[in-house]
Amino acid sequence: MIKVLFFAKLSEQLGCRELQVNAELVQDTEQLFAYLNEQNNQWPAILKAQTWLKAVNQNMTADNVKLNDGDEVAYFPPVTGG
Amino acid sequence: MIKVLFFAKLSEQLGCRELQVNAELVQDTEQLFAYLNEQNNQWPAILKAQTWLKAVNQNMTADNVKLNDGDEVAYFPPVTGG
Amino acid sequence: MISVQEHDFNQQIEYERLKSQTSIGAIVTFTGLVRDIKQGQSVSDLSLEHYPGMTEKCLKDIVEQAKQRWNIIASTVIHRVGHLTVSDQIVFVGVASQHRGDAFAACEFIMDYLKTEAPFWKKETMENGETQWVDARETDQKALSKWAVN
Amino acid sequence: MISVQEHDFNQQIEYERLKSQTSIGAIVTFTGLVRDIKQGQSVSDLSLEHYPGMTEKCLKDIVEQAKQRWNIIASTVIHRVGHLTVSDQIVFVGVASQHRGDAFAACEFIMDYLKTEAPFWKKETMENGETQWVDARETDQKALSKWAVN
Repeated sequence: MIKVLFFAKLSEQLGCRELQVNAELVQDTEQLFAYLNEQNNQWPAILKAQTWLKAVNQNMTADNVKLNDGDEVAYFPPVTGG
Repeated sequence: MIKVLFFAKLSEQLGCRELQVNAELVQDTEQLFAYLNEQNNQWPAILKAQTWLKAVNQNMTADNVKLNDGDEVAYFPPVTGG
Repeated sequence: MISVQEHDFNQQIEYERLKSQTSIGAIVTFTGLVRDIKQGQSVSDLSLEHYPGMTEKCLKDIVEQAKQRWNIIASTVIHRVGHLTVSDQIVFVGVASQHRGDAFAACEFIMDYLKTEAPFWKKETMENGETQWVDARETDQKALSKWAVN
Repeated sequence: MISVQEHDFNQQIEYERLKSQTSIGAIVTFTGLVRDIKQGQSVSDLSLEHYPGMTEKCLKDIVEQAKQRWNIIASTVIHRVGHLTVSDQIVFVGVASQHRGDAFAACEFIMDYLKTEAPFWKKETMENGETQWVDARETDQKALSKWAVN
């Protein structure tokens, strides 16, 4: 399974903090993002409303990353700590 | 009178912290410096050994400044606080 | 020392911790506080969400980068999460070095990267009761440019 | 607040003093300490001479310049004089602002100018009992260049 996490405003808008995706359904983060868009008819508008940041296994990346069983992918807005 | 002050290493080397100079004897800081060189036969070597900083009425300046009765002129090494 | 915590921190304790070696000549600390006004509106409360696990890893990476660029004897990063109110302390970054140049640069570098890379998100409650997620500031992105290596 | 004093200062008290307004979002502090080693020699003691009157005036001028360049809500400069020993606190500069960029820049600016313009002189006593006046560092002069206004 691939663990998918959402944070902050994105998590509130989607109404979801975490979900599991079968690793056989998605080869990489591009396919994962397409898969997420199909999970709920409200989600495409939210997911495309702005550029969300992405971290794969807790490393931020803008690339399309190959995914393996057990990976963790997180989506979130630009950070605002400090 | 013009009040002349020496600080730190310069004061130690000259063996003098403060002296008063008759304002009628010196028109400006250039003349004051020449006057100081004549006060003690050890002083010229010390006063010319390095470039000392100068403050007139507590403002650092590299210029030749006109002097008036009551002015305060200080000579000292580069500062090393902080 | 790196800590992500709900409870408050104490300036003096963190300062003393940084100061515990005799070769230290300079200590620079940064403390971030909850401001009462943001974009003209009165803030009453703040809640801070983060990404447990990634947060600590990210802060560690930023400190590691700072250590590679500057001579650092000791450093501390503390970031609070959870519920905060006006004037509360949010973040502490302290750096101890032999010379001040290293301490200033490393401390500001850590803050600039924390602001744009560490996964924390602020949600403000206004005095009228409305809540809103804080938007990222463009100036925080710009602040990174001064650390570019030619 | 500007103070030239023989007695020690307390980080927490100075920090709390800077923190006393709700519009403050960032506090940067610098503390300078007596290091145990200077150019390879062990330092045991330090004495600090200054130019009473000019010192205070000079520090006030430097803070004034900083206030003209950056948005400063509160600032503190404390410099000790007299007899000090290893690890003793020498100088404290603290700046409180709305945003961190101002606080970092103003604090470092004040220190860089203090280092080259404020009339303080250090004399070190080495562990072997020899005393020597500390020489000015070229790097302190160079540090000023980053504040040049184009």
